[in-house]
Amino acid sequence: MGSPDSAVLVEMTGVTKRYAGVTALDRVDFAVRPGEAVCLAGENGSGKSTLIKILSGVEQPSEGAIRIGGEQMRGLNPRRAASAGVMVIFQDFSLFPNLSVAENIAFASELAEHRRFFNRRAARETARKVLDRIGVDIPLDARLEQLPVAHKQLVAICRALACEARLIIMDEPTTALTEREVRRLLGIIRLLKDEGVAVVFVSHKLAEVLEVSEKVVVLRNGRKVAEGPATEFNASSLTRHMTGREVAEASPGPFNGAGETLLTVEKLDKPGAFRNVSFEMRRGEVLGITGLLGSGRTSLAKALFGLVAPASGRITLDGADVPLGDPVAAAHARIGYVPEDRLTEGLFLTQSILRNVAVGRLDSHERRGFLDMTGLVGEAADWLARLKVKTPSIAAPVTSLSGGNQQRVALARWLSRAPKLLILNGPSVGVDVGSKAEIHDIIRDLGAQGLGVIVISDDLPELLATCHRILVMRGGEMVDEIEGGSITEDDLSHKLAS
Amino acid sequence: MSGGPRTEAKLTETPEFRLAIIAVAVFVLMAALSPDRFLSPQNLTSMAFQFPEFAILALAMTITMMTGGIDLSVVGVANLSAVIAATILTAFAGAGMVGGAAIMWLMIAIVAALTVGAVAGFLNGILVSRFGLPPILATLGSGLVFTGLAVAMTGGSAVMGFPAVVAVIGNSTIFHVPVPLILFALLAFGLHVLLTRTGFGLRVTMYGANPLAALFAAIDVDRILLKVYVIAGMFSSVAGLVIMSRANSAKADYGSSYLLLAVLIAVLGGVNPYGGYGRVIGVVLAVLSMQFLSSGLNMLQVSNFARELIWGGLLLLVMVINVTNWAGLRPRRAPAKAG
Amino acid sequence: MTSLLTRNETLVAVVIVLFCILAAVSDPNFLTVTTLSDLLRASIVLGIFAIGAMLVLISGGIDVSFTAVAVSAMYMTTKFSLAFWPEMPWYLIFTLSVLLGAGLGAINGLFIAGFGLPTLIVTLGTLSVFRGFLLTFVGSDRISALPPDMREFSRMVIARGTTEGGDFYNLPWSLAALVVVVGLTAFILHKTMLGRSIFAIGGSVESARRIGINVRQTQFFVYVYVGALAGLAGILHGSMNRMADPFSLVGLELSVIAAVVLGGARLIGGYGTITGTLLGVALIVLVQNSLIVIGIPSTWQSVTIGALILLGTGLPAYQAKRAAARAG
Amino acid sequence: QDAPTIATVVKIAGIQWFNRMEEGVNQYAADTGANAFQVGPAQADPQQQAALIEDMIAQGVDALAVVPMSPEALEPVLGRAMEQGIVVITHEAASQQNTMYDIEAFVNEDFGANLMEQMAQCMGGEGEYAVFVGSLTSQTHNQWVDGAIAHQEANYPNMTLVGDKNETFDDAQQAYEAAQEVMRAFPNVRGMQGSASTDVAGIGLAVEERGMEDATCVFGTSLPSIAGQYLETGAVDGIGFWDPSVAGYAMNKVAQMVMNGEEVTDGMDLGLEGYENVTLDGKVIYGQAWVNVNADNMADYPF
Ligand SMILES: Nc1ncnc2c1ncn2[C@@H]1O[C@H](COP(=O)(O)OP(=O)(O)OP(=O)(O)O)[C@@H](O)[C@H]1O
Ligand SMILES: Nc1ncnc2c1ncn2[C@@H]1O[C@H](COP(=O)(O)OP(=O)(O)OP(=O)(O)O)[C@@H](O)[C@H]1O
Ligand SMILES: [Mg+2]
Ligand SMILES: [Mg+2]
Repeated sequence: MGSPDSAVLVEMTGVTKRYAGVTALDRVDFAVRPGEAVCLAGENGSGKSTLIKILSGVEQPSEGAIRIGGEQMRGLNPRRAASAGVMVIFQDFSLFPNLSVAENIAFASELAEHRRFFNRRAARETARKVLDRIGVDIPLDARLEQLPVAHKQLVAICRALACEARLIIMDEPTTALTEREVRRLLGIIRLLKDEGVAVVFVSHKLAEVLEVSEKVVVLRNGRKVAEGPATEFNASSLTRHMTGREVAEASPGPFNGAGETLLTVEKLDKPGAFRNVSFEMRRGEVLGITGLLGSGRTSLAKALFGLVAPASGRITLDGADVPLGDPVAAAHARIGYVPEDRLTEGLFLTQSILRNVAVGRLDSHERRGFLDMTGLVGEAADWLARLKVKTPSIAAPVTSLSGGNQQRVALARWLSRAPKLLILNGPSVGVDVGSKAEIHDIIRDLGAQGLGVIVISDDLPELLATCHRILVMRGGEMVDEIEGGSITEDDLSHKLAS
Repeated sequence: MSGGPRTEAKLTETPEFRLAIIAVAVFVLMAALSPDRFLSPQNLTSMAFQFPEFAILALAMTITMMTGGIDLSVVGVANLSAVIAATILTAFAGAGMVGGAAIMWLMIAIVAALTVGAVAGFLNGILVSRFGLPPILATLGSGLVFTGLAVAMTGGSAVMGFPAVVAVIGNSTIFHVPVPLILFALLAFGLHVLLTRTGFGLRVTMYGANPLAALFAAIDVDRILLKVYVIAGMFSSVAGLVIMSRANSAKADYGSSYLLLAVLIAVLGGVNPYGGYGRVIGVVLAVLSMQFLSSGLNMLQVSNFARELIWGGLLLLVMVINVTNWAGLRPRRAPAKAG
Repeated sequence: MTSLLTRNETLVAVVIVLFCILAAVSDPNFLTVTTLSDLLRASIVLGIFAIGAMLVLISGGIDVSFTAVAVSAMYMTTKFSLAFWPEMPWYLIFTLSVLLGAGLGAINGLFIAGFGLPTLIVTLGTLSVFRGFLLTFVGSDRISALPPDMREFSRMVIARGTTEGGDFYNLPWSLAALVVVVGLTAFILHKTMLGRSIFAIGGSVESARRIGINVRQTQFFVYVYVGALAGLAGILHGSMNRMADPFSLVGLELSVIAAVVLGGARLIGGYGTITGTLLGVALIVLVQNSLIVIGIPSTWQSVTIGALILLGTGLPAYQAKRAAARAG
Repeated sequence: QDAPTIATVVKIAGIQWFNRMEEGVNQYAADTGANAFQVGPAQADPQQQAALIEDMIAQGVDALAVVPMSPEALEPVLGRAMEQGIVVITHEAASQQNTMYDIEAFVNEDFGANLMEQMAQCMGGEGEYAVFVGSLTSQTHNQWVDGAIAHQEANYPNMTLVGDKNETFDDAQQAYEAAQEVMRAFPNVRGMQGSASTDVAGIGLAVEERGMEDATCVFGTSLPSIAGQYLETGAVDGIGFWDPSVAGYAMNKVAQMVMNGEEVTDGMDLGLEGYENVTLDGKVIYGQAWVNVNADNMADYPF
């Protein structure tokens, strides 16, 4: 560790990546030292994931050079990157649902050792060791698909550690986690830093970014626009660098509490998921529902939209009963649901943006089965414009959009149906600060227009910025009810964890 | 076609365009190899009589593939419908009957066949949507059941002795256009309109593209699937009626080679077997290419086994050409989610 | 999902037992070594096919061309031997057929791993191509004058005789082939990184690629291996029937896949066990060879088999669906 | 005048049986200078055969000699052929309406009875027997078997048929498995009669494996090239067939006669072995062209 150069673990110089028509990265320099935590920040589509893919050998740069441990890497591929100590935890974790926990953890390291034969006992041993190292306990023989998300993430981290990673890169590691698990993750990151492992991570949650990282690198449109020690940034300066403008987060206007009752939920019960849930909400109210992972929020939301059939209970909307367990009937009663997982549940990725919106409005543009195309296209285009979806063509597949814009497309589908009640599950998951603020604007606006909006989220600032009232779930039960204006973020997080 | 929500690129880059080139190329090649025989009106009419029966089965296959499914029972349904129609015709009408009564019984038989097709399709739909069977197994099993029922009803022999009017469906022409061709054209056009112009068609496409998202979009997934298989069943029974008329009889094993052919044609026609993409025009072009090839090769007295070889080769060739442009063709799997 | 998988296998086992009870009730002669040895023999070729089909399903693909591979390898080998070396020893004949099968499998592998084409379409195409090529250029005669050593092999038995009760039994050596294939495949799947990689790419191709599994190489191996198995099954079929029939085998592919799925493998990839697969084969073979015993008229046999496939796959599928609905 | 074009369309291309028929067709072409050739579909599917005939009509052949896969299915297309003045001759299709002459090597029921007679002799006129057909949908197979059963019922009261008609799908493996199952279900079965050419091969294998060559009597339609090895060991006791090359020759010859305006009459000699004294029944020409082959005379029939 004599010269400053050799202290650099990984270094990228002048890296450019071009996809057909898009320059995803434009002459970016980037370096990481051992034991350092670097945060990559930037709006959706600014090139963060691309940078990570290049570092880990998944993609080849169009121009530029990469050095790992001082050695120039040409034609880097995932296997070589791994043996050089660079491991990635992708946004989707890239684990194997059909394999056991032990195998998921040990697979990559055994591969890196060029093993030919597989030894179950050795794999368990490896897995046991790393799990112990970060002090967690997950059944080694469980099939991965049976684990909750937070455990999957831990498995992904363990896999990286098993490979004796010197640099662990995490792409949006906290999006699927609740507050408490984020805490634990950050704790683990500190632990790793102490052991000399470097960490690069991408996150849209600015507070946590600043909390653990030493260095922040901000990308915008594929260019590096800022770089410096974390202490030199605060949330608003970071936001300014990312978006190139000021983003002010408003708060929900006061809710006068008047208005007629829109929704009543009575004694809704689903063994194993939620128990005896009752609440009411009024027109124009934005209601937050929060809770830890597995607290039953998602099941409850799905039950409201008929995707989960409760064992007993009653849902009334505007005085009329909503049939339980029937999404078509729920949609007919004008309930809308924007799911938390855009890519698999929310959108038809290979289909056009237009179709993704239009599919919500087919019934009203159907005359004896035939579609009134002009009407349909006109209306969808109108909604896309109202939600400011940025796209060169609404005939382009929805995959061509950035995360924030994809979320708007999902929103547009349900808004075009003029719902009475809109349930948004994680409305800003994986959405950058700029877009997030705009989506929050939209939510507040919807409330003001007299819709009932339920926001399910564990992003506390988000709840505070949008909700008039927040319900807290724990272990499947409603345990608390908080008036939006009456609480600070710290208090809320205490209530959650208690 | 314009105005519809289209996601495809320029016309010249579509798989259908390449297929059109292939169809034309095959036609020109065959015409060049034996101009007087291949281009004779005789031969052209003959070809037009030949392909509709399996082309209709390919249409049935197409709509199920649009949902990411498959219907391996099409031939079974066709034969069962035909056997039931034929039983009605022989039992109540008989070979000698003419005039209005014969036409009436033909109508009754047609309705019965279509009903059989609808019921069989409904059964497939229930198995796939309610019971969650993989379509490939559901329809493989039900196909055996349908064929088996036809065997059991007839003891395996042919049912024959129809009124002469039955021949109209498969063997006659209207203004020199073969009736089976007209039937096929109507069904193809109908399916095209259904898929591109109706809410149902769009829902089918969307379901095929992402079944889970369809559920979350409050599409009545079970109903859609049910309808798709019912349509496939009814198309199959139309094919069964055409076969019955052309064979002047019905039997449990007619057209047994059409099953793989129908799959082959649909796939060659650019239908994504994992769902979400498929256009009737592509299927029509695939059918034409197949028929030109097949009749042309018969003309040249090329072994019929070679025809199989060439069909398979053509499929592979088209796929290799398409592969660079056909990114959407991936197994239906959540985009690498850990769960 | 472990519990569900075991349930799938147990379910098949239960159906098998029920069916046996039914058969034993309608014919007391059913429960004899004769039945057992006949059924074992009928499971050899189907079993080898099924193991191959299972491997492909685990890797996330589907192969419908293996019957054409089998029949081509078998027929070409026979023709070759008759033309150039009629005295060719049986083990060389078998080796040649396995190699030919592997070669044809490599063609599948080339299109699938090389060009990245969807497996169903490729194998549908090669099914026609292989069979068309065989019948056009190699020959279409049924050959019953096999090379003497092939006939000799079919006469080689592990055990053969009559029990004291007068029940005949016959265990041919070809059964050993199935045992070897099962052992080898189990070893590859569970004890080698290659085998685990097959499971991994079936679970998620993208993830596999990202941790540095050579997906193409793994896929290529799968199709070559399956081709080799098909070549083996084909030559066994030919030798056991003492006839090289170029029209046989093709048409079995979907039933084989049905048997594998019956045994718990999933069409989406990543799941499948050898035990389950063998149970699935056992059920299909049992049903196909016992309908006369049970007294089902031959006109109703196809209905019965179809209904059994629906039942056998329907029950677990329905259970899985219900379980998923319960979990929300 | 040009040489006439005569297309012989068979059930399926490539198998020995029709290869042998093609020899007859080619012989006819060589003998007369006619443009006679043979084609057949790649798969045993009546619809494919119909399509093939359509193509032949479109090509403008002068005569069609057809061995229908399924006679009923070909009525319309053969009708169209005749409307266009094409001469149509069929074989193995006594029920065919749209044909000018149908040539039968023999009366099917008689042929079946002939096989049964040999089997009954072999069994000493008593015991259980089973019958096999290629498919339940095959008319000729069913006629043979029905003729055999009728003959047994009339003449051998001590013999009993066990089980249904067993279906073998023209596949030796399936015939083998069916035979095994029959022997398990009916341990006392002594006679087995096959119909498809692969049937006796499968049955013979099952018999040989169980070492029951001498205890059983196996007869059926087949060719020496397929059943030969079992005839040698005695697992199969005898086979019957007719020579397809002669049938192919005869079809072409009769087609030419029709084109020449000649008539076929009862008792006529077609100048071909087995067809020296044909019976004319309506449009059906019956020969006496069956051949019974056993281990002793199989060398005379090298196909
Ligand atoms: N395979 C590809 N082909 C074409 N363009 C691509 C491809 N991958 C990424 N891009 C484009 O490159 C740009 C950068 O994408 P990248 O995924 O790196 O963004 P990101 O910063 O990770 O965004 P997010 O926060 O939404 O994850 C985007 O414009 C994207 O559309
Ligand atoms: N039918 C059931 N039987 C047993 N457990 C169930 C059942 N349905 C749900 N659960 C469990 O109940 C808990 C609540 O599930 P749910 O998905 O609603 O949690 P959540 O808090 O909404 O999750 P997220 O953080 O993803 O929003 C989870 O642990 C889930 O696994
Ligand atoms: Mg990203
Ligand atoms: Mg004998």
